[in-house]
Amino acid sequence: AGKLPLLVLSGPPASVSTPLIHMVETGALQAVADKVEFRPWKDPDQLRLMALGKQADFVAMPTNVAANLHNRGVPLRLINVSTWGVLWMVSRDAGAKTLADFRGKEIAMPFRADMPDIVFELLARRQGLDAKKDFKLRYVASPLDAMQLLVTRRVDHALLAEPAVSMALRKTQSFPLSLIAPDLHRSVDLQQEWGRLFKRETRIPQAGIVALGAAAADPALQAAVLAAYARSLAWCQQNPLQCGAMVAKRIDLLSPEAVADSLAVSQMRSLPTAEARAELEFFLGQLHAANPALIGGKLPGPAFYAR
Amino acid sequence: MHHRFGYQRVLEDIDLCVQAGQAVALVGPSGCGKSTLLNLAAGLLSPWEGRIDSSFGQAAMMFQQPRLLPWKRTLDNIALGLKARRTPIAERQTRARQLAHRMGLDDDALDKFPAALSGGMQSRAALARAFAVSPDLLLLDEAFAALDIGLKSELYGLLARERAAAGSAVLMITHDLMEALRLADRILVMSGSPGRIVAQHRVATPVGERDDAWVFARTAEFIRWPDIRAAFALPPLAAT
Amino acid sequence: MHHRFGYQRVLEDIDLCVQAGQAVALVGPSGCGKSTLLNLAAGLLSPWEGRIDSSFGQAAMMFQQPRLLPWKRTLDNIALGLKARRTPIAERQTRARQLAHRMGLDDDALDKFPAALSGGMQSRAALARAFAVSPDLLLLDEAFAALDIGLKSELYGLLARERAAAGSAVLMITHDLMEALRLADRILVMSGSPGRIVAQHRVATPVGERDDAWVFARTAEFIRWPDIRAAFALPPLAAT
Amino acid sequence: MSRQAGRAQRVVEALAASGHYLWRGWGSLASLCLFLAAWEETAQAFGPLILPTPMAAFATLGGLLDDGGAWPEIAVTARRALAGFALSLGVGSLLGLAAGVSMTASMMARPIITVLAGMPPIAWLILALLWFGAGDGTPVFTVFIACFPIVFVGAMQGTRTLDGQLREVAQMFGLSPWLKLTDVYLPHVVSYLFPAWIAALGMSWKIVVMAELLSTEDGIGAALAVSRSHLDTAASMAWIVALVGTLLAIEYLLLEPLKRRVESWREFASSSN
Amino acid sequence: MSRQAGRAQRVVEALAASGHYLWRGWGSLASLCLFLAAWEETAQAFGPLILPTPMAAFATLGGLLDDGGAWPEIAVTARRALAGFALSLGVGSLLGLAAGVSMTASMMARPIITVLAGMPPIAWLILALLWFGAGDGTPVFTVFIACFPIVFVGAMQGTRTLDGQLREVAQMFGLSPWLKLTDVYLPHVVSYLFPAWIAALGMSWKIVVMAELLSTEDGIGAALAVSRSHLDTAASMAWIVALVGTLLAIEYLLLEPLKRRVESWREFASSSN
Ligand SMILES: Nc1ncnc2c1ncn2[C@@H]1O[C@H](COP(=O)(O)OP(=O)(O)OP(=O)(O)O)[C@@H](O)[C@H]1O
Ligand SMILES: Nc1ncnc2c1ncn2[C@@H]1O[C@H](COP(=O)(O)OP(=O)(O)OP(=O)(O)O)[C@@H](O)[C@H]1O
Ligand SMILES: [Mg+2]
Ligand SMILES: [Mg+2]
Repeated sequence: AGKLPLLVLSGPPASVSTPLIHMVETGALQAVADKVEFRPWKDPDQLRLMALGKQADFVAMPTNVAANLHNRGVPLRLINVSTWGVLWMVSRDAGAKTLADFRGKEIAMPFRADMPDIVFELLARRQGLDAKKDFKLRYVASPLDAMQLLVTRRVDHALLAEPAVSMALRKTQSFPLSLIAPDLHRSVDLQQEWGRLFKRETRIPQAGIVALGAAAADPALQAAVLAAYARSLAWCQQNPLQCGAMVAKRIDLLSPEAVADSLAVSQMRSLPTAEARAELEFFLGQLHAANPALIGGKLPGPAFYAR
Repeated sequence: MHHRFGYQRVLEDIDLCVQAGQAVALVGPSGCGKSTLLNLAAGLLSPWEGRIDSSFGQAAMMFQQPRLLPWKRTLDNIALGLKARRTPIAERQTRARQLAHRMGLDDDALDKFPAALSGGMQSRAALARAFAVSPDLLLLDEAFAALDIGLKSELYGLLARERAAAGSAVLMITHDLMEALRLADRILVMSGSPGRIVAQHRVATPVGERDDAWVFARTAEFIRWPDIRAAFALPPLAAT
Repeated sequence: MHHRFGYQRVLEDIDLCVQAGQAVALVGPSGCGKSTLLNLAAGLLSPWEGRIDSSFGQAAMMFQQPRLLPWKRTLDNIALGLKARRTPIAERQTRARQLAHRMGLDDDALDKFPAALSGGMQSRAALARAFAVSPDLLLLDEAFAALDIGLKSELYGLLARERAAAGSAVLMITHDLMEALRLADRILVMSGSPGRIVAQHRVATPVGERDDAWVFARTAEFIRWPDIRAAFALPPLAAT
Repeated sequence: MSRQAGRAQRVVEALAASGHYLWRGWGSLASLCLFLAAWEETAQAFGPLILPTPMAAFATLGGLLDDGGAWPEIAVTARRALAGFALSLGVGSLLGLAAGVSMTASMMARPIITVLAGMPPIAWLILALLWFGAGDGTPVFTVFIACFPIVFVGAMQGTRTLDGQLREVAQMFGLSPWLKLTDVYLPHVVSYLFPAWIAALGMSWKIVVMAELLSTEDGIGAALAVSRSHLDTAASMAWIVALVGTLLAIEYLLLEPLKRRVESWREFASSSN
Repeated sequence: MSRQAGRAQRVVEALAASGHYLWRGWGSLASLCLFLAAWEETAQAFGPLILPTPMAAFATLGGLLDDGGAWPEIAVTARRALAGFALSLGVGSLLGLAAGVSMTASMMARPIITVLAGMPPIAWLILALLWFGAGDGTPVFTVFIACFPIVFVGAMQGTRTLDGQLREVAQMFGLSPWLKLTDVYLPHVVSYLFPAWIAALGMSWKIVVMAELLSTEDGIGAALAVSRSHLDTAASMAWIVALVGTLLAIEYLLLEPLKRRVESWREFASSSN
């Protein structure tokens, strides 16, 4: 195929978008398109519009959202899974080691009935706890509100995803090593719990890149993007601070240090869908069992996975 | 012609014709339907039964309450009808001002909002508003009731002159028999519930020749007529 | 006492005393400040200079415009003053209804909203509202101007009876000299710009003895006085 | 005419008015149908991912109502919205009346009202959460803060525009402050309050959903948040239909009859005299 | 009195009114100070993480203004809010007037208005984004939809309550529809429109921020989102102060003088006659 006049990448203000921004900044896709742009999406509405309006070619999104869109008839393909571990408990209590340690405590939880909530519920159930009864879950509208509650000491524990964890820790000067006693702690790693409880690898296929519209039917383009994404991710992991600065320039919502911190702790690894498929199907299966609406009512068929 | 509000009959069997240039006075007890009749004549109400034909061009009405627009200064209120006819602003203000002066409203009053005028000034302003458009048919609802004797006699003169100049027909309601006798060519007496015309009286003497003495004498005579006394619920006179 | 609106002097050197039970009539050209004086007497305005002493208990006023509350039916409007005095509802409605009947307002009219009344009915309702509280001081601003001769004479009688029964003092404004002569113990003549009292006239004949002939005769005489003619801007009489 | 006839006339008038009302009800229905048609049109044009058809939304709502899951959410939201609305209505009307009577009070109140009216709910949210916690308090407070200025300004303007002549009548006949309020001020002010109340009622309905979206776990707003994050547009629209339906019901069952009753004198007073 | 004197009197009246206005301006300032004091108090009680003190917020705002970064954002937001406000004001006033004149039109419009008033902005957002893209269009549309019902209802009620007697005067003297509008209806209706406009202005200011938060990259709303995500409460409050300050400026420089001008006849008409 010839060179595209415009290639639009998109992603939420989260870790998964970091390499995309680096790709745009460094012109990594010069070979396939004259102009490459990055457009962030902030809420489900904008995502719906992108899915419909062919406003973007490659969009980073949580895997369950991708499955959901696929099941609603949007022609798309998941080309990789890149985010394998961004969920942490953040706590004022340094001692907690497993979810069971939060029993009876109040936990701020962003996004009711969304993926983190369901993962939490799955993990709790696996260790014989009932998420609704054994914890006092306090649902809030966004990670931001959870952070705010944490920082203002209205709650002591929260379930957060990177880079919100790093933002919160930076804000309270709890990270990486503060001279004064740290206020908040990066507590239980949900990925570890996942591995331990389900007897699998300690990672969760949480987010990836989706090819939309014409790009969904263009394996060559997908391969090019996939390769560039992997290279950019590697560079970012080696140069977290520079990468952080690049990201913060594009997404005001994030600060460079938080992005850097986040890169250091998150499990980011770009695995083509074919390699991630088994784990992904298991994960989506678990979500489906817990709440089918989360992935649009059914497990996605083979057309969902890029070859 | 008949009319009613809701299910209350207000007017019954009214047959009334005002000729061009003629002045007709309508007298009758309070609440008998005079204002309703005037509203019908003005086209503000449409009759319940019967019809109204009018060959008059412009009609103007002075309502029983002054009904000045409270947000317009008096001068602009008087000039309202002229504004509606697209008279240029300078001209309509001059005309309104002259007319108002002749009615004893000074510039100070013309510059006030209606709420700051005295009752008599308000009714003069309303009268001036009706005069200002030089109508073919002038409908007056108790136009002079709120005025003192001095002003009344002045305005009687003004009305006579305007009528003579423009040849307007006048249909006026009044409670003052003397006023009716002084100004009208024809006097209609109404009685109430439902309102109907019970008596007619033509005044043959030309307006110019009706002086005070004449008016006093005719009024005294008029008020002794049995049908008038009945219409106004006055006690019958002891037989002489 | 003086008064002004803004920088316009309206009243100057007014010195007026109304005794209990006395009826004072105020006549004068339109716009001379009569209503303003009444408002001052009622305490609705406070004088610019000077003061007002009142030893009357309850005062009631009938304004120049009817000023009925448009959202109350006529009966409730008439009973307003009684309601303010916490008269029980049944009693105040009965009293208001009786009073209204005596003024020629039937139940049908009492059940209407004021906007559906004729002009004369509105002013009767306003008058009834003032009468209803049996005031010690009754302030009437052209109370009878919108009424026909039949009703007028009836209401004159009603006023006389009420006054006799309650011993109320009355301060009334009128443009009708006959009315003033018929009803008042004292007549004050005002002239305008700024308003001042230019003449006083005591009527010695008891109210009961003033019949039509007496009133006609005195009015004709009254209107020939030079100071009255001057106050009303009537042309001076040809010297006789 | 006799007293009976007077009463008969009132009945006739009332019947005529109701007949009129019902007849015009068709007009309202017709316009709602037009609205639905426009919705259908748009939905057809954009597809179900953007906007589901009215049929789909109503069907989903029917399902939600049938399985009983929707009623408690609707009840919770309506309770909060009505509480906030009633509060703003009471406080706003009273303070507005007071401010309308005194020029100084109105000048003092105005900038505060502007600040309240223009302050985005987000600015309050954290304080509200602190003060009222996660229960009903926060949405009720948010609704109150949003509706209060509207009601207040209406009441103030209504009070200020009362005809000075009627105020004098009240003074002349020695009406007590309470009587002045109920017999003179209120009948005039309601004609200003009604548009304010209508606006505030709509406002309370939409603000309660925003507040629930942001702060709580139950109610239509929370349900809407979930269905949004699941990209379930049919359910989202179903919830919105439930919300707007409740609002329409409240308005036409509560506010409109009240309005017609209180303002009936205008109907009978409208023809010429 | 001569015409000059009349003019002199008008000048005197106007001066007196302005003097009054300025004097009462102190009342407004005083109440703003009271508000600031309450804020200070709350801030002291909760600490800067929850609510920074007014001083801190103003200092931050000063910094933002000094380095020039704030002006464009404020301008963008004000532009959008004013555009939406002006649109809703024009369309709402006109349609409201039209609906007030015809009873049928008003019955047809009412339910649609209720639906518009009660529909949460979130329901519109996706359509707005679709129709208008990510530029000014979406916030302007959102503001319009939120403010329109308020203005509409006010205009409609104002038109409906015009005294039938004055309508007859207009008919009698043959006023053209345009003259009827400008000389009879509008002067009465503005007294209903003003509270609606004030409410709508406040509304537009707060809605524009919500819309920007969700849909755009610039403007105060977007800046607020950034400072919130950095948990920078001082900056958040600084932006809110900037927002509310602009609103106050617009209201007191634009709407209030207009209102005083248009309603001046009430002042002079208030004393007894
Ligand atoms: N809008 C209305 N609705 C119902 N009835 C009305 C309306 N206007 C007038 N009426 C009734 O019609 C009758 C006649 O009223 P109208 O105003 O014509 O009397 P009028 O002869 O002018 O009396 P007045 O001399 O007192 O002004 C009255 O009984 C009045 O109550
Ligand atoms: N509220 C007011 N503001 C300014 N001027 C006023 C006000 N009320 C009355 N005036 C002026 O005061 C003067 C006297 O008015 P007032 O109403 O007392 O006259 P009046 O004697 O009752 O006249 P009429 O017989 O016409 O009712 C008039 O020139 C009038 O314009
Ligand atoms: Mg009449
Ligand atoms: Mg007077």
